[in-house]
Amino acid sequence: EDAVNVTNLSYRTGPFAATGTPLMNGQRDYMLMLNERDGGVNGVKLVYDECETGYNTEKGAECYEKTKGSSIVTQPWSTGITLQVLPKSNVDKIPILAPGYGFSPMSDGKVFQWAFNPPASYWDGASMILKNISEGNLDSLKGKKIVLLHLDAPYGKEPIPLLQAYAEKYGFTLLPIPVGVKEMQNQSAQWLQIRRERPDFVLMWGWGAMNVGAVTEAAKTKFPMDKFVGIWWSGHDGDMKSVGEAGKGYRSISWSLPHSESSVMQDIKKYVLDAKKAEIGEGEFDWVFYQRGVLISMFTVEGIKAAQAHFNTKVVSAEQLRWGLENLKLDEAALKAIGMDGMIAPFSTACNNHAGHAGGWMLQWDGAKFVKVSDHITADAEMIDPLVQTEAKKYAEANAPWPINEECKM
Amino acid sequence: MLYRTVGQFKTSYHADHALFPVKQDAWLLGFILLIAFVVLPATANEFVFNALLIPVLVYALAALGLNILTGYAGQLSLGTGAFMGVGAYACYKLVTIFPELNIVVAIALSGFFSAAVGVAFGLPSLRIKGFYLAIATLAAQFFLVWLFEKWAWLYNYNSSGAIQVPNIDMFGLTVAGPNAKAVVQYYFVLCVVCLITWFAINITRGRIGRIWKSVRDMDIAAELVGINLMKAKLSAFAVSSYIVGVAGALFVFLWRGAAEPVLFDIPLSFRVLFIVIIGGMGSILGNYLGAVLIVALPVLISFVPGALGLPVSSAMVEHLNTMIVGATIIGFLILEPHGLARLWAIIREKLVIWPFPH
Amino acid sequence: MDFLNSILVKPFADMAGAPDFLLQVLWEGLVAGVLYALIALGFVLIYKSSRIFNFAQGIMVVFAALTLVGLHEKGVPALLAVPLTLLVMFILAVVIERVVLRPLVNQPDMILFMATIGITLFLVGFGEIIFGGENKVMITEQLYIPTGSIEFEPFGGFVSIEQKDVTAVVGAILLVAGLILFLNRSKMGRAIRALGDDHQAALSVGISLSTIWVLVWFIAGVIALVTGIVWGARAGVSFALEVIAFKALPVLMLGGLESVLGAIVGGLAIGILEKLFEIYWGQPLLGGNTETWFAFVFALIVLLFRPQGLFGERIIERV
Amino acid sequence: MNSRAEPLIIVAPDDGIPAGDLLMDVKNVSLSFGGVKAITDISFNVRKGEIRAIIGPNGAGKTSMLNVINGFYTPQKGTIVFRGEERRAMKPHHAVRQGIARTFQNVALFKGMSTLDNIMAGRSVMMKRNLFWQMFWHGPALREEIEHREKVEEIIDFLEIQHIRRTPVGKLPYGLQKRVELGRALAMEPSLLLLDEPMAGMNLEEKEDMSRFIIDVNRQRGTTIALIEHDMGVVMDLSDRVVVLDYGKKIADGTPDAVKSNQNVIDAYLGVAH
Amino acid sequence: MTNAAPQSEPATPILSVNNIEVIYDHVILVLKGVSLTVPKGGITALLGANGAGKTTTLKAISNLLHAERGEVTKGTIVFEGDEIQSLSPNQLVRRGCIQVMEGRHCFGHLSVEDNLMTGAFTRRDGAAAIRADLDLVYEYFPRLKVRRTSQAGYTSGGEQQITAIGRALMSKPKMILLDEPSMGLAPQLVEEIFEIVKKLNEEQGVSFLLAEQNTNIALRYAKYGYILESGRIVLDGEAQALRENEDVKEFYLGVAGEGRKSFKDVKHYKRRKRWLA
Ligand SMILES: Nc1ncnc2c1ncn2[C@@H]1O[C@H](COP(=O)(O)OP(=O)(O)OP(=O)(O)O)[C@@H](O)[C@H]1O
Ligand SMILES: Nc1ncnc2c1ncn2[C@@H]1O[C@H](COP(=O)(O)OP(=O)(O)OP(=O)(O)O)[C@@H](O)[C@H]1O
Ligand SMILES: [Mg+2]
Ligand SMILES: [Mg+2]
Repeated sequence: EDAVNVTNLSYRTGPFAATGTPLMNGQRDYMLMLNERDGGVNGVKLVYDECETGYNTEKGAECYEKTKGSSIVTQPWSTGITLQVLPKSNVDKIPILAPGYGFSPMSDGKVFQWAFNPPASYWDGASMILKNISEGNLDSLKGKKIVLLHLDAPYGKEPIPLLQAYAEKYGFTLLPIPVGVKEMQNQSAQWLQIRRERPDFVLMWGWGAMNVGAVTEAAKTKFPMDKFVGIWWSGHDGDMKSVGEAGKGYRSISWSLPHSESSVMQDIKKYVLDAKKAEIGEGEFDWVFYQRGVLISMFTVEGIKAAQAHFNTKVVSAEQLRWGLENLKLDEAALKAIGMDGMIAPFSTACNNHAGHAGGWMLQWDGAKFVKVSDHITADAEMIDPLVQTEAKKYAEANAPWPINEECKM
Repeated sequence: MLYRTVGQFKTSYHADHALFPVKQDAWLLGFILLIAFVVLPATANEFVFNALLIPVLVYALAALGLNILTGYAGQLSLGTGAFMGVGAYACYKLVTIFPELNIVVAIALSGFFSAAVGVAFGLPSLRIKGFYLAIATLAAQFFLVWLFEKWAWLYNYNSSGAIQVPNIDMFGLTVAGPNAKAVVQYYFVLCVVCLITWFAINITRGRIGRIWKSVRDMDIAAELVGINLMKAKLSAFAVSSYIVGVAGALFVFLWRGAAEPVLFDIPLSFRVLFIVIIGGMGSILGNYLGAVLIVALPVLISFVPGALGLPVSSAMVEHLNTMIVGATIIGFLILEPHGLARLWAIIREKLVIWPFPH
Repeated sequence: MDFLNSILVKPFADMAGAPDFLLQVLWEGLVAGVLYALIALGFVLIYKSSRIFNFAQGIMVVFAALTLVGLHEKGVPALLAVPLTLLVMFILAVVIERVVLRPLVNQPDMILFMATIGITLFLVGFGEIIFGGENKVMITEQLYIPTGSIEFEPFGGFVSIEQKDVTAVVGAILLVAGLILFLNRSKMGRAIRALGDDHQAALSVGISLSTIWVLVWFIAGVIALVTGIVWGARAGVSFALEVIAFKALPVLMLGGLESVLGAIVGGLAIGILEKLFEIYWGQPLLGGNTETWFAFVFALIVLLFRPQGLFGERIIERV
Repeated sequence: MNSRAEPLIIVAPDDGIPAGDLLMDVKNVSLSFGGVKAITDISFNVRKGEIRAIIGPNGAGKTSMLNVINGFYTPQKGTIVFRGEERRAMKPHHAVRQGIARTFQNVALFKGMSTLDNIMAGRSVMMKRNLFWQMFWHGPALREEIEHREKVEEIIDFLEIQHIRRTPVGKLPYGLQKRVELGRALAMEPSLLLLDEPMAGMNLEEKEDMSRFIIDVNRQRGTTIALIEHDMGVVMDLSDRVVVLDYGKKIADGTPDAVKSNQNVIDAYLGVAH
Repeated sequence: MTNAAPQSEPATPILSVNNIEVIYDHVILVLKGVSLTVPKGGITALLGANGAGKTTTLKAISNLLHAERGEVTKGTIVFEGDEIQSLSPNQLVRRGCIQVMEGRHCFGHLSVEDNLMTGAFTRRDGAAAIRADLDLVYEYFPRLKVRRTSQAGYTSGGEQQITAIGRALMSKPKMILLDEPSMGLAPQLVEEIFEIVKKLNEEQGVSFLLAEQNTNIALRYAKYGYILESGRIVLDGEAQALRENEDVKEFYLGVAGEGRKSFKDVKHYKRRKRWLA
């Protein structure tokens, strides 16, 4: 029987397990559902596997070594692991799929031929948030003060260059406030600073326990919740549940929308959960992160489908999948066909565009769940693109000789 | 009697000061080197190199460094990870500032940076002892990692905040960077590790080693037999941090290929400490045995369920693995608190008198 | 001069400029300090009775808190869950004594320290299997811990004090007072202190190591539960809580490894100073997040003058 | 080098011996710890080549006196003149360089090291090769090592501890540990050797051996010895002069016979006349 | 300390050690079949050179070997009719058998008085009785009363030694295993301690097994003696008989034919004990 192997460098253990688990469940269950419902993708079974990293870079690198021979894609799942495997992917010829995370300049597909961060990069996220809080009028930010509360790690520092560019252009003050990994649960110093600085907005690049800590402290210091916005990894139902009512009004940008009634979710319910093929926590099915996990697996599957069609084969190789991921065409119709309309904005990728820049929506915590509170927002290409290009170039130069996709003429 | 020492007489102090006064030990070492230099490279695949062999060597080297400080000189350090970081960042800066510099030279030089930092944080050891001294090294640990994060010059202001190893050639072979072959890196690391181990053996059995051990066993008495405690302790910090720094440079340049600051955080320090204690404090051999146990065992364990065809999820494997490692540490400590090296010594002693029980 | 000004003058001007804010900073520091002290207490007790530097205290906090919440999730009423959790902590103490401590009696400090790291790893794996990795909510209300906040408006500004923080402070003070009495006044207390000096001699006079160790680890478990409840009430309960163990280390060193009083004084000193430093020096001048190392560096400086910490036992050096 | 040509029978402590013959002069030393007065205004001297005993009840301050002499404690008052140099405070490792070595009441050996290493450690001060040479071992470092090893082997032969050369000293019985400690002190080639209860916890046979070693060190090497001991037989037989302390004060000083019959000494220390 | 009736028949053993073998670290065989008995109300001396295994024997009895990675691999130890190898030291102290360890072993950070009080850990007979015994110990050792508030770690060697002995007395034992009580003590104090031993023995019927290097005094106070060499009992007998044995005289008492010889005249020659021949 034909099969392709898709291994996920998961983290269901360690300090970030709470956020990792629903994401991993979603990914697994989508693949299981396809296997159950359709017998895989065009007759090829999807062998979904996990290699546990515990969000630890060293374990991640080990998992990469272990799986690179068999898996047709690497999903590193942490910025640290992504940076680690990024240079190796050129040599090993395995695509890296890092949806909505990793290194923002990766969206430059010419330089990062093997890395993909659809449907949006962190810089997209930052741009979308700014657009939303300024209600579409970035000039209105002039003279304002914006705090970036971030994890003191490469992930948290990702949006800084772009936000700085914005600050210069639109005349607002950007104040990054770092939170150490060991201080995640104890952010009173950071929130005292926020109280002192009286910013107009607080943006958050937080992860795991940091999100809970931040929202709790915000409530404590009476920071207006509607001025507090997180990136998509800071909008986790599980986190917010432990804050409950106090977090009411907190918003998070998201490139995905939970839509439990969509046909794909209903199929998962029918073929996987009801059939007891897998277990998930109570209420988890409706969570943003679980359904985001489903979407992430969809990227891989659609990549496989594209590659199957293009190369006219059934069992695609890692190199063929790379082509597939570079040629995703997820328009309205395609999304509808796979039963995911309304869960993600349509987008497509190209050889120079590995992110797709799909845009997203603002979600707001209403005390019990996240609800959509904005129209579709897209990122500012003219702010982001130049930065992507310079940073990508810098990376390539620092790591010379670095292969560039010269064939890509776009 | 496999291990017959009877009949091996020494007729000069020269002979008594040879590396291996007992013949069997020399043969055993020869055998191990043969395996390390010939058999393993011929049989290993890339995964084995990258997940087992190279890490075992690098960790053993770091443990050797820590062992000099903790096992020989008796100064507890919980900051090994940060000192490895100093070595790694120093090497990165050297390589990017002087691209023409030979990588061997760069690695050798980077050790001096961590030695200097080590001495600076070792100064409090003149007044502070035991677990209290751990605070000095923890201060180093947390301060340095914070610095790696904050001081953008260290990572050349790149937007990822991490250091990335470029491709580096030596004698026409790529030894570091994404294009390097695992087997080349393995040989490189193996040679460095062997050389430093030989140095370490020499230092620890001579005058300086004796001074360190005296300070460890009883520092008051050491002072009263005329040993200058300051020199003794600081030299231990210097030599130890040098080796740890070199290990850090190898860690990033010859193995990982990239590093973000959290990599050098306290879990790394603890890992190296595990190796030292499980392997045996005050033993050179112990570092290798410990590294095999702490680094390689978990990797191997994670294959067990798959090999047996057990339907265990990878998360469960990881949980079990953590438990097993914890239990193994406790188990070995109970079995032989002085570490695997002592266990080996006892086995050897038993072999000497074998087949008699006592 | 600008530089000196920003170090020596401006911070103090800022403090004087917004006294209500300063008060808030001090209160936050105090609360953090009490929380650090709570973890440190568990360490101190065990160190005192066995010279074991118990690294597992952090995971014991997590374990206790998760057990409590987990039991409650299973439908056990909160007030019954507390004694049940204590029972679990007692069993844990017995098991640790049996399996780990007893065979390692009289071994060097380092070995025992290592063994507690072994315990930590084991409990992490074991705990994750049992409780899973997700974030849980502390059952604050069910335990009748008051929530909500009290607000003052001194100096025309405002200071807000969380009621559960007040509870934590009061609880910690009671705990410390109780422990000090226990250690200095009771026969067990004396035996505990004796044990710390010389295991063998203690054995030889008939002090029962097993009993004392079980007792001490159990008390450490009780402290862990209290710590888990107050920390959990602030930040939720998950394995990420384990890292707070590190915050206790400088507190311990500063206060003295075997001093209960030292733990609380050290905790308060570090809690307050690190907050002041971060707010008035760290954030404006050093890019922030200095709390990761300030406590360690501060403790180190103090140790240079008092190598046994503020209240630690003098290190006996005699020949 | 036998400086004991003429018999020394001096009862009075200060009897105008020419300064040249004095190795050490302790002048009016006082030492206290908090409230505890360990030593109160004590003076005595040690001549070149003699065996000087210090005795007194438990807690009299004998060990503290040795600690003052080799710089481990700094007295609050008084000075010590050693080989013509006057001083109060010093670092212990300087005392070694000046030629003072000692053994300890509670054996202070390096427990994890072998006998050989312990004694070699006594020679660390005299060894010079730096880290660089040590790293390579062969060449100068090895030559130096062997040169000192020969000296150490002489001491090992002298003390008859060849059979335990490689044993970690922590595992040795107490008596042998004491012997190794003596070896370590001898390795420092001191001109003044301080022995703190060298025979405590030994049986007769071992005491006899130890006595012989002490006498031989004194006679053959000409080493001056100051010794604390509670076995009166040993003290009376070995020493040339005895100083008696009682709760920090000096109560007698003189030849063994004189001291033995001193009523103060009998009351404070001996109990019954020996 | 109230059971004042002295035992009249010394023949019933309070302690008997039967043919025990002890191994350290799984490889080092130290005791090679040691047997001895201590009669109820007796004082028995265990003599022997350094490293003969005296301490090991005592530790084997009081079950402290475990903490040093040693174990009794053969033989039995019977205390008051029960085998005690499997009892913990704590249970043993409760039964009335306590050891005074060689080399002081005081609790350095505790005050002298607290040190003494730890000895009463196993007692259940109330604070008043303990207090009375504390006063008794102070009466035996007035020096301790003077130093009662000092940290034991800072007291002199001799002071520590008497603290350790006093601490054992505080447990009100039936049997004391005394390991080198005279080590490092001033002659006067040595006499005093042995007088105390005698007094306890006669007045309260406490039995003693004492390991001593100071053969002279040990044989003066003991009723029976064993001589241990390299892990074997080589000679035993009534104290009187031992004192008259030629070898004991020469090797342990230091009196050869013509009386005590001077330490100064020790010759360098290899002597040979007859029982080793
Ligand atoms: N570092 C110290 N701190 C406090 N007190 C001390 C210190 N060193 C010694 N002492 C006290 O000083 C007194 C003299 O002690 P020292 O050790 O000199 O006695 P000693 O004559 O050697 O007695 P022993 O024969 O018992 O060894 C003792 O009472 C002791 O408690
Ligand atoms: N923990 C140990 N590990 C290994 N060997 C030991 C240990 N303790 C003692 N020994 C060995 O056991 C033998 C007997 O020692 P023991 O202490 O019983 O002698 P002893 O008769 O009490 O001597 P001393 O008079 O010196 O106190 C010695 O050879 C010693 O080296
Ligand atoms: Mg003394
Ligand atoms: Mg003994």
